[in-house]
Formats: sequence, C-alpha cells, structure tokens
Amino acid sequence: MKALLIRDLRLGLRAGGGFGLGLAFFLIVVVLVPFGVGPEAAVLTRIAPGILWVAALLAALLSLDRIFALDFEDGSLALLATSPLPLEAAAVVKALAHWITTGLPLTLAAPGLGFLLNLAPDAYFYLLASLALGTPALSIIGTFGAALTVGLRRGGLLLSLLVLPLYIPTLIFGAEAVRRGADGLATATPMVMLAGITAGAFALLPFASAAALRVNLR
Amino acid sequence: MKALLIRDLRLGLRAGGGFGLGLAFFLIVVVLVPFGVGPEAAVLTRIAPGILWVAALLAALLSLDRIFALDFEDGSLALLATSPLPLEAAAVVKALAHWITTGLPLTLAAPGLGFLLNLAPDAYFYLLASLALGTPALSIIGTFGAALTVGLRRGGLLLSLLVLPLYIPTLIFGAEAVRRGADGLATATPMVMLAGITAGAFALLPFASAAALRVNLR
Amino acid sequence: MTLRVQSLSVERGGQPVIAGLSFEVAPGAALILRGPNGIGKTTVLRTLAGLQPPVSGTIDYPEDTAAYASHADGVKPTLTVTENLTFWAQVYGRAVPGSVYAAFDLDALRGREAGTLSAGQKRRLGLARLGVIGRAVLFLDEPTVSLDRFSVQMFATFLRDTHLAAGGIAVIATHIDLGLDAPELDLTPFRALATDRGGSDEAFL
Amino acid sequence: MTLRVQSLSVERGGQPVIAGLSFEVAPGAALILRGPNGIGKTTVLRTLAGLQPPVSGTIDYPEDTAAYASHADGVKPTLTVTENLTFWAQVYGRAVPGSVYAAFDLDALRGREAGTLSAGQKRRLGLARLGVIGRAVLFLDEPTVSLDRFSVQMFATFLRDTHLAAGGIAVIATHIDLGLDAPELDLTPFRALATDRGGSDEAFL
Amino acid sequence: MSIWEYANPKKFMATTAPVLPWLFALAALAMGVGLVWGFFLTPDDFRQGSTVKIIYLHVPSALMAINAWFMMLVASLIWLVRRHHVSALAARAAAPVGMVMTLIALFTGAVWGQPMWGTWWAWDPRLTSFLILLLFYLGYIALWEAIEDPDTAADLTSVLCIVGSVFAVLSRYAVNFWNQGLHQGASLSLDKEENVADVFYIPLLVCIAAFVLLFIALVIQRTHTEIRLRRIRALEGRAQHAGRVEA
Ligand code: HEM
Ligand SMILES: Nc1ncnc2c1ncn2[C@@H]1O[C@H](COP(=O)(O)OP(=O)(O)OP(=O)(O)O)[C@@H](O)[C@H]1O
Ligand SMILES: Nc1ncnc2c1ncn2[C@@H]1O[C@H](COP(=O)(O)OP(=O)(O)OP(=O)(O)O)[C@@H](O)[C@H]1O
Ligand SMILES: [Mg+2]
Ligand SMILES: [Mg+2]
Repeated sequence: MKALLIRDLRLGLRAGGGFGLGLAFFLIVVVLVPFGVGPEAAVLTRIAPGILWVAALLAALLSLDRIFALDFEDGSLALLATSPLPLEAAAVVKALAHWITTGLPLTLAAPGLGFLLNLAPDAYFYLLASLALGTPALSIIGTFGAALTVGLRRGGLLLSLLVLPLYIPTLIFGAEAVRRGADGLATATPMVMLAGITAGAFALLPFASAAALRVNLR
Repeated sequence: MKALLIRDLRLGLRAGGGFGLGLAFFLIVVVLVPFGVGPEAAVLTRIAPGILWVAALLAALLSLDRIFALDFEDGSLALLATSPLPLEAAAVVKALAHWITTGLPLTLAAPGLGFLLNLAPDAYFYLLASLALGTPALSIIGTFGAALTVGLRRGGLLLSLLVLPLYIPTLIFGAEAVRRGADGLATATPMVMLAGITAGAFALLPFASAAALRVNLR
Repeated sequence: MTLRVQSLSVERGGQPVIAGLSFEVAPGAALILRGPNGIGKTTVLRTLAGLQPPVSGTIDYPEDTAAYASHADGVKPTLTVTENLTFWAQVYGRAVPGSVYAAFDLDALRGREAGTLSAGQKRRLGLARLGVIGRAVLFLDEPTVSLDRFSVQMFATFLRDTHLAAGGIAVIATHIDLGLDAPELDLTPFRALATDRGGSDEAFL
Repeated sequence: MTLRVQSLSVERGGQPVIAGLSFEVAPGAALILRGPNGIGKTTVLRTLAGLQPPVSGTIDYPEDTAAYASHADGVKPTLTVTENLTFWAQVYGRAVPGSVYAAFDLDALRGREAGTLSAGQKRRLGLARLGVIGRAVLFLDEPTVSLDRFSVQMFATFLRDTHLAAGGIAVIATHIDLGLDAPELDLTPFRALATDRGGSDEAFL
Repeated sequence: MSIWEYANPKKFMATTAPVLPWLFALAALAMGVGLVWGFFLTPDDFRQGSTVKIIYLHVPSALMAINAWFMMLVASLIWLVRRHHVSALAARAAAPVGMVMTLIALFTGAVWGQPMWGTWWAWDPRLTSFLILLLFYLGYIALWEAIEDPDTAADLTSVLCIVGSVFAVLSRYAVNFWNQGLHQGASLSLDKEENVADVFYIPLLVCIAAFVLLFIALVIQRTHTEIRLRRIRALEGRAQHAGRVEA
C-alpha cells in the first residue's frame, strides 16, 4: 500500500501530474463568480460560503478522472488487480492520494480566498474546519465514481454527473456550517454530520469501488 | 471537412460520446448552487444571471478535453495531420462539433433552468440571446486550450486553468447583458461585444490551435 | 505445483469464444497458445489470470502464484525505468534483483523516463516486470510484440534459464517463433460454435 | 515520382539519433528499414512523413502523396469497421473500394464496433486504411504487429500486388520477415554518435 | 557582429555574468535610497496620512508586474521567429518574478485599501484586472511546468503568451465596463498638473528605478539558472546516448 501511495504522489508531482492544479482551479472559480453576479460586496458576502464550497467541490471533481483512468489505459490497473494488493486497499490509497493532492491544499488555501468574496470575519474558522472535515468525503465518494466510469474513455463528464448528486449532502452541511458560523449560530449539527459522512464513506465505499473496478476489468 | 464533422458528431452520439452530458452538468450545477447559497428567492433572482452563465461556462469547460485527446491517444490526430485536410480546418470543425454537442443544447435549455433560480421574467430573452452569441466563443477558445494541452495525459485540470482566464471577457459581457436585461437597461453594448469576441475568435484562434497541434505532434 | 485446466469455456462480449479447452502444464514447462487472430487467445489468458470468470470448466493453480502480462504493459511514462520496476517489486513485497537490468538490456536506460523509450525498449521494460515480481505462473499475451530479433532471443533465454529453470510455469500466446522447445496448443479446434451454449447472451437464445 | 532522401539527420528528445542517412526508392519499389530497438526507425519515419522537422538533410517526394501508419492506428472503438474506413476515405476524398474488405479479411467484421475487435483484427482494420486512402508513398512503422502468419502474408500480398504493382512506394520498419523481395536498409551504421552535432540541445553543449 | 550572437547561451552567460553583481548592487542601492527617502524623509499626506507611503512599494511593483508580462510577450515572439533558446528561457525566467510583482502590488494595495476604503478587497477594475493578470501568470507557469520537452514547452507557452496578451487587454476593458472603480487613475504622467507633489514624486521615481533594476537582475539570474538546467539535461541526454551507442 505504501508503495502505491508513494508512487501516486510522485506521479502527482511529476510534470503533468496536476498537483496544485486543483488549487488553481479553485481560485479561478472563486474569481469567476463575481464576474458573473457582479461586484456588490453585500451580495458577495451573502453567497460567499455557498460559492466557496461549490468551488471546492468542483475543483475536487475535475481531478477525479485522473484517479483510475491513467492506470486503466496503460494496463497498470489490470496488473494491480492480479497483484497481491487487494483492490479495496488500492481504492483507499487512491482516495488518500487524491485528497493529499487536492483536498488538503484546497482546505489550507480557502481562508485566503475567502476575502475575495468578502466572507464574514467570523466565518473563516468554520470554512477551514468544514472543509477539513468534508473534503476527505469528496475524495472517497469521487473515487467510487471514478471506479464506476473507469472503463469509459474520457468519461470525465459522465463521472461528474454520477458524482455530483452524491456530493449534495456534503455540500449542504458544509456550506450550512459556514453560513451559520458567519451568522454566529450553532454549527455543531452540520459539523457532526460532515464528520459522519466522511467516516461512513471511508468505512463502506472502498468495497463498492473495488467491486466496480473488478467489473470494469472483466 | 464535412466527413470530420459528421464523424465527430456521430462519435458524440455513440456510447460514452458525451452528447447531452454538458447539458446535464449545466443542470446539476444550477441545482447545486441553491443548496450552497440557500433558498431565499430574492438572493437567487439577484445572482441568477451570473450563476447561469458561470454554469454554462463550466459545462463547456468540462467537455473540452474530449476535443482532441481521444484522437491524439489513438493516433488519429497524427494521421489527420498527414492527411490532405489542413489542421486549421480540423480545428474549426472540432470547435463546431463541440458547440453543436454542448453549446447549442445548453443555450436552448437555459431558459428552462432559469425558473429554478427564479430569473427575472424580462431576462429570459437576453439569456437565450447572450448564450447564443457567446457559447460559440467558448467552444473556439476552448479548442485552442485543448490544442495546447493535447500532449499531456489527462490534462483536464491544466486545460481549465489555461482556458478560464480566456473566458473572462465572454463571461462578463454575457452575464452583464442578462443582468441589464433583467433590470430593463440597454443591452446593446455587451451584446455587440459578445458578437465581436465570437467573430474575432473564429477568425484568429484556429491558426493558433493548428500551430499548437503541430508542436504537440512533433 | 501444476497448472490444470479442464474443459474450459470462455466468452467475450456475450458470445462463447472457446469451448472445451483442457490442458496441463507441469512445473518448469511452458505452453504456447497458437491460433489465428480473433480465435480467443487473449480471452483465454484473461480468464486464466482471473480477470474474467470462465463460462464453465475449472482452472486450478495455487493461490497468489500467477501474474499476467497483456498487450498494455502498465509502464508509467513519467516514472524512470528504475522507478517503474521498483514500484512493482514493492507491490509484490520484493526487491529488484540487480540482474534484471542486464537480462532485459535496460542498463543504459535505468534513469530514463519511460515515456521517452522507443516501442521495443518500453516493451522490454514491461517484460522486465516479470523478472521482478517473482511469480511462478506467467500468462503472457504476445510478449514479444515490437521486439527485435535479438531482444526476442533475450526474452526466450530469460524464460528458459531463469523462470522455467526455477520450476516456473508459462502460458504464452504468440504468433512468432520464440525458439523455446515448448509444446504448442492450437486453439482453432476449440473455437466455440455459434450454437454452443454459454455466454451471458445464452439466456436470451 | 521517386522518394529521395539525402544525408538526413534526425533527433529525438533533443538528441541526434540518426545521421547522414541517404537513400532512394523508385516507383513500384519498397524499402525495408532494419535495426535494433531504439536505433531510430520510428523517428526516421515520422520525419519522412513530415510530423517532425529533420535536423539536416533533404527529403523529396511529390506533395500530398504520402501517408503514415504508426504504432497507434487511429481506429475509433465506437465506430464500426465500415464507418472507420469510410471516414478515412472521405477525408482523402475517395470512396471505399469494395475489394479492401476481402483484401484484409474484414468481410465478417464489417458491422462490428472496432472496440470489440481482437488485437490482430484491429490491426488489420488499421492497415486496411492504407488500401482506402490511395496514397502512393507509404511510411509504415511495424505494420504487422500482433498479426498472425496468415494475415502477415495477406498484407504482404496487398503491398506487392496492389500497392507496388500500381507504381506505389513503401518504406517499412519491421523486425519480422514480410516475404517481400525488397532491399533492406540497416540503420545501425547511421546511428548518430553522442558527439554528433544537431539536436535542439546542441546549443547548450 | 549582430546582437543575435548574444542569443547563444554560452555567449549570453559569458557577457552577462560580470554585469550581474553590479546590477544587484545598484538595485539594492536605489532601493535603499528610494525607500528610506520615501518612508522617512517625506511628509505625511494631508488626506491619507502616513499610509500614502506604501505607494513606494505599490506603484513600482504594479508597473513592473505589467512590464514583466510585456517583456515575456516580446521574448516569446523572438523565440517563435528566430528560435533563440535564450529568449525562450528568459521568458520562462521572467514569469515567476512578474507573478511576485503582481502579488506585491495586490498585497500592498490590499494593505492600502484597508485604511482607505475600509476593506481589504474591492472589485475595483484596476485591482480586478491585476487579479486576472495573476491568473495569466499562473496558467503560463503551469504550462511550462507541465510539459516535458523544453522546446515543445517553449513553443506552446509562447503561443499562450501571445493569445493571452490579447485576452488580458480585452479583459481590462470588460472589467472597466463591468464595474466603475474607486481606484485612482494613473498618477504618473509627464505633464505636471496631474502629478502627485514632487516630494512624493521624486523618491517614487527612485523606487521605480530600483524595481526596474531589481527585475532585470533577477531575470538575468534566473535565465542563467534555466540555461544551466538545460545544459545539465543536455549532458545527461548525451551521456545516456553514449550509453546506448555502446550497448
Ligand atoms: C487608496 C488606496 C490606493 C491608492 C491611492 C492607490 C494608488 C495607486 C497608484 C497611484 C497606482 C499607480 C497607477 C499607475 O501609475 O498606473 C496604483 C496602481 C495600482 N494599484 Fe493602487 N492604490 C490604492 C489601493 C489599491 C488597492 C487596495 C489595490 C489592490 C488591492 C491596488 C492595486 C493597484 C494595482 C493592481 C495597481 C496597478 C494598476 C496599474 O498600474 O495599471 N491599489 N495604485
Ligand atoms: N523524448 C525522448 N528523449 C530522449 N530520447 C528519446 C526520446 N524519445 C525517444 N528517444 C530515444 O530515441 C531513440 C529512437 O527511438 P525510436 O522510437 O525511433 O526507435 P525505434 O527504432 O522506433 O525503436 P523500436 O524498434 O523499439 O520502435 C531511442 O533510443 C529512444 O530511447
Ligand atoms: N466486446 C466484444 N463483443 C463481441 N466480440 C468480441 C468482443 N471482444 C472480443 N470479441 C471477439 O472475441 C474473439 C476473441 O478475441 P481475442 O482478443 O481473445 O482474440 P485473440 O486470439 O487474442 O486475437 P489476437 O491474436 O488478434 O489478439 C475475437 O473474434 C473478437 O472479435
Ligand atoms: Mg490477443
Ligand atoms: Mg518504433
């Protein structure tokens, strides 16, 4: 498992590996929205939590198809499937690698971008916390989606279609937590739910992913 | 040229070809935003034009990497480059095919989705018009981005990173047109600008795209 | 440790492809699968490797002793030759024997990114993987594609003197002559008839 | 219409690979490029086909008469065999001659989606393209990869009796014996020395 | 001999190496003088108080941010037309410097905006167009990083730089149309009336000069680095090639 993780991270860092791109994409989406909705600070403050979370979600989404597709195309996946490493473990590792290359940097950078949408001062902490709790879920759920679509060439768009609905609960609780934080309301419930989703996803989805992979390799 | 266009459209319609996926993605993003931002009608009406345009833009974006990557991977691109068809023409055709499979359906569906964000009644016409004028530009600019990144495996994220800044003017004028339409202001300027961008992009970018392709095929 | 296959039938895309295939390969022996394009060699090998379930029949070899090498050889273009091999070695919990580089003529290319290799060099790297993972039962699908004569000999030597000599087993689908003195099995007689049972479409016939 | 190559030098990844290559192929003749893996066959063919610029030297054949066939054969998996061929025919502004299906033994597969073809069947389809586009100068990179003996003969026959007979030219890189009576050119003597000039890295040495 | 001879990497290194230390020294000197003068020897502005002094970092960095991109554009064109490796590498070397300049302009601006406009960030056209400029820098650098083969990378980034420049200008107009700003207009111009008072003006010029010098020095330095990297790569390639030849 360690070998696979190290390899994936190394691949991520190599040229074209796309490390940090998720971050840049996050930044860009956050910048785009004001161009769409206009510059009024009041409006932006109001929608900031939602937009930040949606942007984070999209950034995670766009990097999903890398998770398995490359390994599938060059045959590594078939070889991994016939290797002693159980596919479930592979799925977990892949999700982990994805989070480290996407979710983590994104979480750390989010507060910095908050002020572009003049996010309410009290909300910054909750933004950080909710993303830290929520992004791992995005990676695991996404890994499952990637496993489902790995057979299809360039299934990127289909992948997003399958995954986005699965992301909705995470998004709702995440954004809600930040919004409540901004308004100084209690944020316990959404935070707990986020943690719950992440834990549950980690516990169960890898099996689903592995099953999907086996089918796609037939 | 006609042959290529027909082939690309046919490929788009075949299994995994991704026709209509752009549309679905558009729908989902539009649905996601209220979850993130919260349900207040007033707020939604206020941000509807911007969100719709941003969503359209993202939908176009996500389908870009299909434009050349598949042909590059299976060698078709190299064969096309050595065929009598000039690469400039190929670039135009590809952009056209992308617009027909993504921009067009998206434009036609946009008014329908306006309801979800209760868009102001007067804005519907301008939404349709601005998208009709603007989405072709998105396809051509995107084709250029795709040509730049075609060499890289799964360059999807980098692609978006390169293309989004290029989309900014289109986005600004497009959304502005709709917003002004909603407020009953004059929309001539943004509309003209949109048309201008599209025309200019169509006239010049294919050459840049072809150049990029040649470099990537070296 | 013997590979036993009894009345194996395999399908592809819902259609039965090969039916009633039986053979046995003893330790230290190799078997060469022959047959025209499209007869079903790849399908059989994938089934043997456990990537797809057989329609009927039994495949029997010890758990976790087999490895599969396909048309695509799972080489990572952005990793160097050494990194590629080390990765696979680690996955199988072993170390890279220094000898493989020589055995597959990769010495000069150790530090090169795999993406910059020529077709044959890439293939050699893909095959070198087999010398690293130390599996006893190998299922090889056209291993010598785009190798020059010299490299083909090199690979045959590896199989004979290193793999088989150590009591390994190899089932190889190929169209060329490897120069191994191994029995050949032509799949043509086992081609499934359109009327054959089996295949996931059967229920609808 | 002759193919003339004079003192051609080619590079790959900034390094000179082949230097001082000269040859001439008359109409109706073929040339077979030989050489160990990694010598530079693919690079030479890509240069001849105009995909990459030569470092030095001249390549001379009539405009718009050449076609290139690479390791990857540009077959669209979701299009049927017929659709694939028709597309290429149209790109070159021609119709698909009914004879190609027979010539490449694709008759039975006409309606099949290319993605479901076996390795060799796919390759045959890729080669059939050459029979459709009607180009006189062909640059073929290991055309017979994963073809069975029978198909190799079939392809050789096509080249001899259809293409060359009609005054065509073919430059073929291959490791196997095609059974064409064509002169062979071994690239080994033309391997560029590490000290050779040329290559985009030169300026930095 | 034509100036193009300096486009040969070795020649370029040889000729610029001796100048480099002086450039850095000069830059440091001017920077010291300008900043000390600006910060401590000028009166506070009657409206803005001492916050005005941030202009000595803000404006020069802002101007350099733009000029850096312009320089990259020129270098890219030279590469595409004359294929001199040095110009390509110079463009590559300039990008991060330009990006940092943009960041400084944005940051100092933000720090400035806090007291002035009561907010760290406002979607003022000026600021916005700089944010966009930042995005262009990001994309340009990312593309360089993503591509293995240096010449391919040079070609593609050059094309991107040219197309990007057009769109950057376009965006500037779009942004102006989109929101009319609170940011003040160009405050440096030749006819005296529009200028800020000389007391601010002259040290500002010194600072700008300092930033220009610093920029040139940094770019040359980084170009040297890029050339050396390329040289290492070339030598490694040759070594492996030699290895192949024996094999
Ligand atoms: C009261 C506050 C500010 C003042 C008085 C001010 C003043 C100036 C001045 C004099 C210039 C040089 C214009 C030129 O010569 O072209 C300038 C440029 C710039 N300022 Fe500010 N600035 C202020 C706030 C900000 C803020 C808050 C930001 C960003 C967060 C910012 C960003 C920029 C940028 C990006 C430029 C470069 C624009 C250009 O040169 O075209 N400024 N500013
Ligand atoms: N990007 C690169 N950087 C450095 N060297 C490269 C690069 N690409 C290819 N090479 C080297 O160039 C040489 C020629 O490659 P080429 O593919 O032309 O060989 P080939 O004769 O086609 O070999 P094969 O028979 O295996 O196909 C090889 O030694 C290869 O290692
Ligand atoms: N998805 C599919 N649907 C229908 N038929 C299929 C599908 N995939 C493969 N086939 C057919 O199954 C048969 C066996 O394919 P297989 O790849 O095993 O042949 P092979 O012996 O490996 O041929 P080659 O020597 O060319 O590799 C072929 O006739 C092929 O056309
Ligand atoms: Mg096969
Ligand atoms: Mg080759």
